[in-house]
Amino acid sequence: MTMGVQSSLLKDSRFKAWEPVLWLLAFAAPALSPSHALIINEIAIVALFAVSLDLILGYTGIVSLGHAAFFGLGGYVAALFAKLVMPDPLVGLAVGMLAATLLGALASFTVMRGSDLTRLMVTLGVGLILLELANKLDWLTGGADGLQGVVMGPLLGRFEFDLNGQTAAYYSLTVLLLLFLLLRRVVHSPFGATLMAIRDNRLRAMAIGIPVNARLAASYTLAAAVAGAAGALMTQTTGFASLDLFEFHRSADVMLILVIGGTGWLYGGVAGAIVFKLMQDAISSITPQYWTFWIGLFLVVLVLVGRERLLRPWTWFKRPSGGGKA
Amino acid sequence: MQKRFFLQAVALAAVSLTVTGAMAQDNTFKIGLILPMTGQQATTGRQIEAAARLYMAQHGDTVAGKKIQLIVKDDTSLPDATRRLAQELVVNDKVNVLAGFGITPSAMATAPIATQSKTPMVVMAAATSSITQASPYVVRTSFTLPQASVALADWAPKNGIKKVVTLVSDYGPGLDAEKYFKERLTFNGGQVTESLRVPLRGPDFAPFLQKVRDAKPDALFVFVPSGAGAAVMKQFAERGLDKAGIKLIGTGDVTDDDQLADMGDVALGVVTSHHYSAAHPSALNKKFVEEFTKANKGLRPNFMAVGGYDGMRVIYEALKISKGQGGGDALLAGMKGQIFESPRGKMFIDAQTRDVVQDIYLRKVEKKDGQLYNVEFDVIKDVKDPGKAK
Amino acid sequence: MSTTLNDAATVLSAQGMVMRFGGITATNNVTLNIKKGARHALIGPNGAGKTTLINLLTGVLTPTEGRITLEGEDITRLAPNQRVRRGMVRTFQINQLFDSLTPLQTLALVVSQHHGLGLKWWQPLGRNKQVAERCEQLLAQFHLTEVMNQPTRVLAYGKRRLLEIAIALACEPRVLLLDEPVAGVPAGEREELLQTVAALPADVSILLIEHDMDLVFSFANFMTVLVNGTLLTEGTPEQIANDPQVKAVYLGHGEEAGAAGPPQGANAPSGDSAAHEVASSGGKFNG
Amino acid sequence: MLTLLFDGIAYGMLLFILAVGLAVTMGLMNFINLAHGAFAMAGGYITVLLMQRFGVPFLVCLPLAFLGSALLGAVLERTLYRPLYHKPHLDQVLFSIGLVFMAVAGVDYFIGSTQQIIQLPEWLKGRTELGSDGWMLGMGHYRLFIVAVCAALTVALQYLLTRTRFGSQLRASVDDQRVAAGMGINVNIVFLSTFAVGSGLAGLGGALGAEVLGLDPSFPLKFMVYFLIVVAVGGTSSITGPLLAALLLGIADVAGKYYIPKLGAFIVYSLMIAILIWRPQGLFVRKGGK
Repeated sequence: MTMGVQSSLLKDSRFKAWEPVLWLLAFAAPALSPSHALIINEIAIVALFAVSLDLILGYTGIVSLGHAAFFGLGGYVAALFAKLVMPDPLVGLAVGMLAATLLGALASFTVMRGSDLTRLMVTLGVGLILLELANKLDWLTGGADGLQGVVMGPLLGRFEFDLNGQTAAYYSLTVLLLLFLLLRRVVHSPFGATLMAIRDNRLRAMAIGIPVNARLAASYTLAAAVAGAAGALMTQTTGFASLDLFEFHRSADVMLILVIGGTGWLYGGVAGAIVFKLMQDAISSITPQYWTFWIGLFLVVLVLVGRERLLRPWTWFKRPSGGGKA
Repeated sequence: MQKRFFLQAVALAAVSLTVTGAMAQDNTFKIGLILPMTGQQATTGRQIEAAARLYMAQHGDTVAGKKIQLIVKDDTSLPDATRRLAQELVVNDKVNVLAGFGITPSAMATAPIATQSKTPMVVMAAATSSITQASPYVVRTSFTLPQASVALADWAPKNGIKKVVTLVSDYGPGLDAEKYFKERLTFNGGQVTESLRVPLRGPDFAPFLQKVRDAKPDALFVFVPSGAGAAVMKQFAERGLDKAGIKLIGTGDVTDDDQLADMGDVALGVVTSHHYSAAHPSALNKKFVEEFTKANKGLRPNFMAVGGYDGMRVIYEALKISKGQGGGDALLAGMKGQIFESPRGKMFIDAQTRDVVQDIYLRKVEKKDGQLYNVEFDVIKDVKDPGKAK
Repeated sequence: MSTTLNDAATVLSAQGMVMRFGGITATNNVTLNIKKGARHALIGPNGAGKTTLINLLTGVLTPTEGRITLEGEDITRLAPNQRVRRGMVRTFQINQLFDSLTPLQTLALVVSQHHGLGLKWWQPLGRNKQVAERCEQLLAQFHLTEVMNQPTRVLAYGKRRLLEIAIALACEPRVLLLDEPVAGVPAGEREELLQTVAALPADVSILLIEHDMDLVFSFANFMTVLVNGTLLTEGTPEQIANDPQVKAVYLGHGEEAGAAGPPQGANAPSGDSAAHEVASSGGKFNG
Repeated sequence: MLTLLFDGIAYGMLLFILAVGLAVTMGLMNFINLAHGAFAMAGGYITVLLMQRFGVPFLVCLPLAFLGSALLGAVLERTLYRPLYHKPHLDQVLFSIGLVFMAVAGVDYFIGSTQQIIQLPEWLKGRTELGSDGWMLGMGHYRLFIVAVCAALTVALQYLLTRTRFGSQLRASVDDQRVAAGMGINVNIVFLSTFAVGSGLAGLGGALGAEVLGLDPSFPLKFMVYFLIVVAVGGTSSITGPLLAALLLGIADVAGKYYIPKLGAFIVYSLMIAILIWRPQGLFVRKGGK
């Protein structure tokens, strides 16, 4: 019966049948519909960003409105690296991630104390300060005009970043997949379990010997690294970096996206990114002026009706099934 | 449950992938107009789109046997969005021209696409001098801040304004304005005693204006993106800077026609330099203003609108010249060197710099039949963008 | 870290504990020594400051005055998790569980953490054989096997209570502090629960806080009586049972003992509830 | 010098009126209402429209702005907000952001995206100056007006909270809803009225602020951050907390811009972070408060 226990423990970490299907679909998409390579690229990047937020928000229970800080730093560093040092994307990616990791480690001390609101504001403040910093260092970052003259070299020395965005899409998708698998492994490991323990009940987590602050720092730093990767992908595939990488609304959007998809479930970030971006793209091409209204309406309905029931209309007029998994 | 939700999402994705597939017909000529239609720069987008549509209404939508199709996209003034949209327009919709571009970063981010795809890119708003250097395919029909500010720096000393404090928004155009105004003013024997930069999203001008008041210059030179102008002038008056004998001068953005009407008497007498005023006395402009206002429930066209209007003109004419043959380069060639009368007055596209050369007017805010207008009282002919000189 | 003057058999020793919340003194110069392998009970009327004392021992609170040593090492300023690593584990009067995890996951994570696997991120939870076996054993021991895959939040109170204890034992404590372990547990299961606890290896020292006198007397071999935050008396169950003072101040409150179980609703999933406990035990105190 | 202080206070007072509603709703209902700015915007537009389209005098508009947004708040509380009190915070955030988006686009659609400008009555336009240059105190009449109004409101609020029956009910509900309900307080009514008053104040703030802060559809998003700063630094357990926080923010902002304009927004944000790390529960919170 040990197998019983062990297998049901390992059940979660095992791959479900639909997962490979999904990824195959994702990787087929740019080829099947080349005209959407660009939006697919953007979705992949946003998804990665959202997934990184899920690690701290969904699994560790840290609310953050400043996640763009890492996104932006990773982006700027990668772009500057390409401009000033060498144009190789992968090295740039690594450097961008490294920078974000360091910042994350540093910033992790700010999220150890206080209520949700406090954390919300502190993280937000960190993001805004970096924004100001990038603005003031215009000799380096190009200030509010953005950083020009970023020319990326070919990927692996072979694939140029083409106008159709094929290379970009596959680049981003691959990085997304790799980091996703990494995080997937992390959250199903004992380490991941201790994070969830902290999320659920800090007091008890401490009472069973989990060094809470160290764990918080670890997960925050890891999330920062991944967010940095997303930022790096963004600037590398657009060949441009500007202040809005740090903007408050980036952090807000990514949180929306994550919550739409559902937190504490890495695929939530991916789902949210797909739904949100495609919806925005579709609606805003119909009504470029007022698309925000419809997005807003969607969010309101989503919450009022509840995530699950929204997808099962026949349940709308029965009793609420009590809240989304947020 | 989340699994189900997720599969739904994927399904949705698949669907919309197939739905929004763009197909290009041959005899259409597509203009991809990328503008900030939402967020803080929204007015820019509205004015330009309206003007573009007006031009098409006035001049028909068939040129050189081609049907003109306008594709408007909202970039929410996010550079990466601008770039992606441009890329999609080029790759998927096969647009012949990219146009619009509300803010400098957006234009800068998109320039490489224009170069890569050899698609002419008509900048109708963004006003930082360096944009036209970002790509050989950029053509500008708006203006550059050096143009406007230099003209003012020429006028000021002649009118007893020697000591000036500058107050600009802390971003590309602002810094341009500050730099060139200062240079020219010192060259003309004036002096800038202090240069203040206000954060783009700094809601309250009070402390800066207080600083100005304590500095007691002859005049305050202001550049802020249109919209913030009103606030500056009100607080300028409220703080009693006018009573303290300080003049308010600036580029035309401050007394933006779009809002001038609502600004009230605080705006009276403010001297600005700009390339366009809705009050420009010419038959063409009267017609333009009239029909624009009619078509947009009373909205008064501002310099953004005229930029869009002339941008369309440049595109139309270039299409005529190239007879719709030979892609982007032919079109670009057709755009270079165009000389014509715009609602703003005479203007032409410098063949070398691809930047606009135009008359810059000095205007004073006055009441004309009950409404406030920038009334032109002096003009400096054929101002090139000083930014290109160096 | 000097070893205490007390004889070596003392495992956990708290000297001159004082804890003040603003005006009120919840714990007033209490000294408590727990011998190796002791079955030590801490009793006293509601609001006597029992939970406060536990919170002091486990490091949820740091004492205003006093010194705590565990096996001779001064732990007065150590963080709770560090004390746990040194073998001192506690349970909570109000369940403190991981609501979104299943009992199995909960125990697996506790055991892994205890086996020093807490930082392992590359292999799945439960891949380690010993962990899985230990979990299975604990589940069986606490009758949680049939509900092991249900999220904790949906479990019946009795099961939640069992899990509360199971978590503590999963840490293989050398000193175990039980804060009203059977509070709210159906009468039938109480005995059994305590037997499981009592059946722990003889060298495990246990401090039990309990209202139910029958349980206490059947369980403890040494007792400390706390009243109004001060130590009233100590001794063997016999001595306590016959102590007139105790009868006077304590047995008056005896009736309410059984009803000490908190309602299920009171299960705050956040850390606040500890603060609540503290505040209440401090607050009731002068009221 | 003094002038700066004065401007800072005026600015802070304004922020306080705008944000206090948010503080109370967060403290009382534990509801993160990011749409708070939308109510402020509503007040602002009510005023602008009344003045521009119907020539209603400014002073009359202010109370109308209050009532208008209060009513709006009440309706929304009853219909949309109430069901969400027990939903997770993140859903609340999602929901209120959605409301903001709708409000922004809606205003844009019906009124347009241009900056709205208010024509103040003459007697509010002037400026009074006291003292000599070193210690000169220059007060714009309008800012003076703002300070006066806000001060009055603050006193009124304080009275409402500390002296009236409603106030005690409110405080009881903030401290512990269950107990309050047990004491026979109709928590729903308390919530409803509090929410309405909070929204109303925001609306009034929006009306007063349109002149100073500007008014366009992006208002709720632009100032959300400032509101949150006020609430986070001030704490949600009292109204004096947010008041002091707002004043601090206002003065720091103004002084910072005047003396070290180069540093821009650094001051405010760094200050906030420092404070929040030092006092995670907010600067002016009694120990053990929320």
